[in-house]
Amino acid sequence: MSETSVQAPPAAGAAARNGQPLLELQDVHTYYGHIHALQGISLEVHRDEIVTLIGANGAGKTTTLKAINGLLHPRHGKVLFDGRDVSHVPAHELVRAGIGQAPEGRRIFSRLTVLENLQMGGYTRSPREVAQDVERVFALFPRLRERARQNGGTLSGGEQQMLAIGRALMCRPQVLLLDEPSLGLSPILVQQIFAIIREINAQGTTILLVEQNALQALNVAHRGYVLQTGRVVLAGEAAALRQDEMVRKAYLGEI
Amino acid sequence: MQTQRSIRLPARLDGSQLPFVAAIAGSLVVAYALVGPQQFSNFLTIGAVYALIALGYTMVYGIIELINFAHGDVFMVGSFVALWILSGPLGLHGSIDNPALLAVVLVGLFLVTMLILGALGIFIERFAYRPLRNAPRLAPLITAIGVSFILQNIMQAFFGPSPVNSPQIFTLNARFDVAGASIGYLNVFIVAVAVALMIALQLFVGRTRLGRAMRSTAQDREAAELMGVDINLTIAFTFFIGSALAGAAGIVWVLYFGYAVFNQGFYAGLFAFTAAVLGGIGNTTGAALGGFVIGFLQVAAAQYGYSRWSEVAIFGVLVLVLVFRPTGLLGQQLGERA
Amino acid sequence: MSATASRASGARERRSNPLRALLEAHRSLAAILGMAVVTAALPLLAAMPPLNGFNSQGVWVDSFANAGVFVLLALGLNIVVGLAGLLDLGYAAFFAIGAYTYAFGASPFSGNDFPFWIMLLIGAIVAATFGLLLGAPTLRLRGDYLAIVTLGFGEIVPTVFLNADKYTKGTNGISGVYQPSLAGYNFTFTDPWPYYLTMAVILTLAILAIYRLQDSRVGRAWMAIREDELAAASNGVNPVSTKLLAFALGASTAGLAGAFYSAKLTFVSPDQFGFTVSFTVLAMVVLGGMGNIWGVGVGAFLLFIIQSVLLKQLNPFFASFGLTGIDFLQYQYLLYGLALVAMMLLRPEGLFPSVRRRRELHAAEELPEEPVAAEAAEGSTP
Amino acid sequence: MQSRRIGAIAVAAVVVAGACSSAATPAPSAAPAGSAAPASAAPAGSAATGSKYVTIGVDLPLSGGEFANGDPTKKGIQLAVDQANANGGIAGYTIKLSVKDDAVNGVHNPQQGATNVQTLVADPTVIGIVGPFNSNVGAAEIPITNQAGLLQCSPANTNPGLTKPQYGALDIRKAFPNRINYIRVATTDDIQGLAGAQFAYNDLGKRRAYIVDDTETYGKGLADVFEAQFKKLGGTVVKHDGAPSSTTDYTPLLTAVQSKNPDVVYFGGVTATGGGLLRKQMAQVGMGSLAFGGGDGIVDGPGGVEGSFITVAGAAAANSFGTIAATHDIPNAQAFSQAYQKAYGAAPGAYSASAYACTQVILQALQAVAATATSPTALREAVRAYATDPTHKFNTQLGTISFDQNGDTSQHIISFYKTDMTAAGGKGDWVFVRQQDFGQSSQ
Repeated sequence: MSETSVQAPPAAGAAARNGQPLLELQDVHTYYGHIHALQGISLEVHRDEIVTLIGANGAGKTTTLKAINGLLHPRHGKVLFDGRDVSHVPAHELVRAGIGQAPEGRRIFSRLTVLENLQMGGYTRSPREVAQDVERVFALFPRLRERARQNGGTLSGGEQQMLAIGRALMCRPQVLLLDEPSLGLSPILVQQIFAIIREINAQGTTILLVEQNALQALNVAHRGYVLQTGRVVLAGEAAALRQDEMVRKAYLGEI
Repeated sequence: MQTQRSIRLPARLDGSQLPFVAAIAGSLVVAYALVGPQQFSNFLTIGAVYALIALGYTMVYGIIELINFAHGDVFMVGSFVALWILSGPLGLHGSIDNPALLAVVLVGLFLVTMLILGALGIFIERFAYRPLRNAPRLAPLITAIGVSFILQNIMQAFFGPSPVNSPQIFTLNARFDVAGASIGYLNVFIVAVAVALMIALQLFVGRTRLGRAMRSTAQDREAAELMGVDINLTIAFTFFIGSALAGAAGIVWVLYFGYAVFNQGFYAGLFAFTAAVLGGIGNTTGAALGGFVIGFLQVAAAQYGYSRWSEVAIFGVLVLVLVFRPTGLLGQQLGERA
Repeated sequence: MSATASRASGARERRSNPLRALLEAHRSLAAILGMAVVTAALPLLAAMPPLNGFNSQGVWVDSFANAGVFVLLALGLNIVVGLAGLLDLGYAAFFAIGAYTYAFGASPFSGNDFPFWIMLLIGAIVAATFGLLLGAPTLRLRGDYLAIVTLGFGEIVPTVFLNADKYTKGTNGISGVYQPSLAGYNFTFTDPWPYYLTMAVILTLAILAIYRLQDSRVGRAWMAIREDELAAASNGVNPVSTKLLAFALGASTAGLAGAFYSAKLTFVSPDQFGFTVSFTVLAMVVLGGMGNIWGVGVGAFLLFIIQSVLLKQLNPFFASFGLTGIDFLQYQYLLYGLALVAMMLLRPEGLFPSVRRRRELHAAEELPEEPVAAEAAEGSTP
Repeated sequence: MQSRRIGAIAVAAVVVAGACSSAATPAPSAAPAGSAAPASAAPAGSAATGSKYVTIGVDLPLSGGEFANGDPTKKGIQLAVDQANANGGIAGYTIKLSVKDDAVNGVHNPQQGATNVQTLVADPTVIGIVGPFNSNVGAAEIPITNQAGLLQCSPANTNPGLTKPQYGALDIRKAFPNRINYIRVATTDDIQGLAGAQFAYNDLGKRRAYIVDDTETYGKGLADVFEAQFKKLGGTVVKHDGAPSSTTDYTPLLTAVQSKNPDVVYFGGVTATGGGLLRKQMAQVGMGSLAFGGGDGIVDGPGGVEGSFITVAGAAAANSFGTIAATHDIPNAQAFSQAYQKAYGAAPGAYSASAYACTQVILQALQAVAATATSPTALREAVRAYATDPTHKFNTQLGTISFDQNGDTSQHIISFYKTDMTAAGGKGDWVFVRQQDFGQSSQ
């Protein structure tokens, strides 16, 4: 694959999306010890978009999310959220600011009940709002209502993923970071999860989706970025990316 | 991420806990039969002290996996603070016979002492442990030993190396007879306070927002952070509660034994730590249970003329329990996390 | 991280520094030379200012020999804690067992008079046996549960020596333990040099042995277990026997130290082997730099000298500044505690961390599970 | 702490005298504080320049919890030396002190003690050592000082094993079994245990004893002798428990023994290892009216003195008895106490007087031999030889004493005391009952 195949720069599609991006990364570099993990990532997510990051193992997708959610602070470059530089804001404050995340591997609190997991998701909000939002999540995932009193660890993989997404929604995020929501799920469940992602977006939540299942991701997303060894090698409208030859070869399994 | 740890407790009593409750009740009956009513009261009293200290050990361990060896000394400071309040500002010398006044003094004593001790816990965490949170595991263990030395030496400088008597505000001969035993109201009070504090802790950890935050942080610190939990604050708060409970144990100690000495925290802390491990470290119910088990072993050793061997009995039981139940009496089983 | 990976990086390090490469290639030679230099240098230093201001050379040499006991203890505990990653809080128990073994083997109380040199070995073997007895049922316990079991053992052993007074003279202790002799020369209190030199030889041999072990298959197995027991087990390392070996070797080192200790002091009593000894040795290992043989040795030496020589000089020290009103001795543990906290805060990995371990640490700080675990899993899912 | 406390005598005697509650108290001499025994022994006119000096070594636990024992003991030595220097020194020598702490991590440590005496042995100006405090430290030190021929006087050790051949002392002074270098001013535990048993059985008429010891050298030794002697007299020992000093809760022990109806409780140990707490908790479980006894480990001053038995036990200290291995009618008791009070602003500790006496012995030996010795080595040996010669008598704070062929004090008088909670202005104190010479039974 070659970098010459870069098509439309990210700004190209921005005409349709007025004004300032909700979330923006400007030339972000991060390190793990001496390992230069992100080598200058720039991307932007506009309000009401679904944006996806795709790429191979170790391309830096999850690391990019960590740079956004505050678990990892960039050594160079900036993360802007709603126009404000949040590069060095600790993770727990970013939740309050409106960045919610369903982390990779779900990270359900296995010895808290489903309800308690959801309550943890709404940790930054008032009890009354939490009670309302629990209902909202239950409406979205009826399965969770049935299992409300069960420990998180007893749920099946799909249920845990629902719980992880529901939990992330509890903080009423302006932008929802989803890390590999389809990982390890059966094809039917994968379909369900992506349907729900669409629905959440339709209800007005901006989504940044990290997926290894590139086809599904590009199907739901408006735009996408292709990451490779810590760099953005390709960016554009999802539809365009789906048609891109390199993407098709490398990520969609077509020859 | 770290291996799974948690502060666990039964959220509410349901059918699954019946065997547990039955086992506890059965053990109490056996204990009663073995040592008789008078010793039964003795063991519940000393067990309550160990249990209160053990709770702090187990909570701190649950959340940051630190064996906080200074915790026994925090308890010791609690005794001195209580002693000082009683004999200093309050200027008391003997017992308080007016029950209403006694109640007021006790409530005030517990509130003030526990607050001061909680603050001490936060202070210690902030300066001795937090800077080492990402350091090798044993580094904070060594600072804990250092803190232990510091606390002991400071108290020794203030109060001297000998036991200092405190006013015993309970009339010692206020007792009642039951089942052929003479039980002090003080004993009842101590067990009641300890049980009340333990229930309050269970409710707090089990039912409140902050309690959930503590449990989440114990299970998965990073995920909790992504929920908006301020980890530093939560850990500091855990130290606050653990130290406040140690403070309560310190108060109970001076009320019951009527003295404090700068090195009392060493063995009390050692036994309480053993209690926490016996119960399953990280598990608050287990810690309380362990405290009573150790109290019982001490009393039984005394009853049967083996007081010289009581330490051997305690640690022997500990080794046996761990050989057969490697995570303690109520510890979570390994491999629970997928 | 697998053992092979960190070995590979160690090899890279070696190439980058020729002197280090030479020394590491001939590590045994380096250890012998190093110990010889240290053994010669310490008494010389003791005869010069400022050390000769505190004590005479002979007393310093005597203190060095005593310090050697703790260096040996620290080296042994380092096998358990630093190399195999098992937290042992009752290490003094094995020290006690070694000391009592020698007292049984060579004292008027028992009526036996076996040669010191044989008893050294027997002390080590007996302690190792107890290490195995304790370890066999308990080593499958997870980290800190093991710690508390060892702590319990550390309390039980002196209590047994205390209460089994028919066999141990109980609280009075066994006195008049025989001093060593070599080729007709009897060791005495008035001449610390034979003890000092003996200790130097023992330490040199111990260091050689531990280096050999560390670089052997066993050493790699220890490291593998320390890093990830499950992975090690799936790679064919038997965790129980590997841990047992570390435990037994650590115990035998303590037993050796105990035999030397009682032969030099000529007296053993139960209260010399309490909790504080275990903790002191652990602090020595951590302060020196866990896993690093030389670091641990230096850490133990420094801490011992601080505790038993320097802290005891506080009053004369401050008096030389005209401060005589305060009894600083009384506050030595406050200072000691502050020093422990400060040293850990400044150098959490110890004074001389092993290169290998330092790398692990700093990587672990920031390294997330992501590239290692998560995205690896990513690839394996369809 | 396996030792005993002697010198409460000073404190006790003073208060007794002051309270006039005992007819047996001799009138204290009116000698001024500064001229207590040792100083007056220094001949006038020997005013020396400060250039010539000898050193007295001190080895005591001086940090951690044991500071409470070591510090007042050290001050007793300091007082004797300061008085001697103020009077122009001894035979032309100014006296210096070299103070060593044998506690490590707050607990007395035999190895540290051994290191300390090695240091003192290596210093040629040291003519004698006062110390140690703890018997097991002594067991590690005596072999060294014995080989070096350096005089050592313990103010507190009472374990017979340190001196008496039948208890294994020859193993400790192996290098020169017949060259005594270790002496002590306190009578051994075997005599005191015997005296305690006789007092409980004969004087108090008790028949059923419950014994608790602190599992340490002094306490267990004392309790074992008490048990044997009490049985020999015809008494019954209902139970003998060991409660290590880590014990804080004695109520289970007491509850367990209540049904066995003891009429006296005997404690082997010192206040710091549980004596006061045990007595206090007896009251708590309703056994407060029982007689309570112990050795000099609990006869450690009146109420109000920090850490004393009566202070710790409080009102529960009533009806207790104790023994002290020394004569009650000490000369100049009050003078010593006042001098100590003046110098340090506190009452003397339990061992201050015996430490003072040890220092007096060394100084008087120096006085006697200073003229004959030509070198530091010779002086050290001369002091040792003089002090350990059974024919020499020393005029000390504890009375006139000499040392037998094993280095034990010739004085085998045991004084008996009981608590009187009305004494010492209502704070409570030990009052003298009688004294008895156990000289015959000492061997």
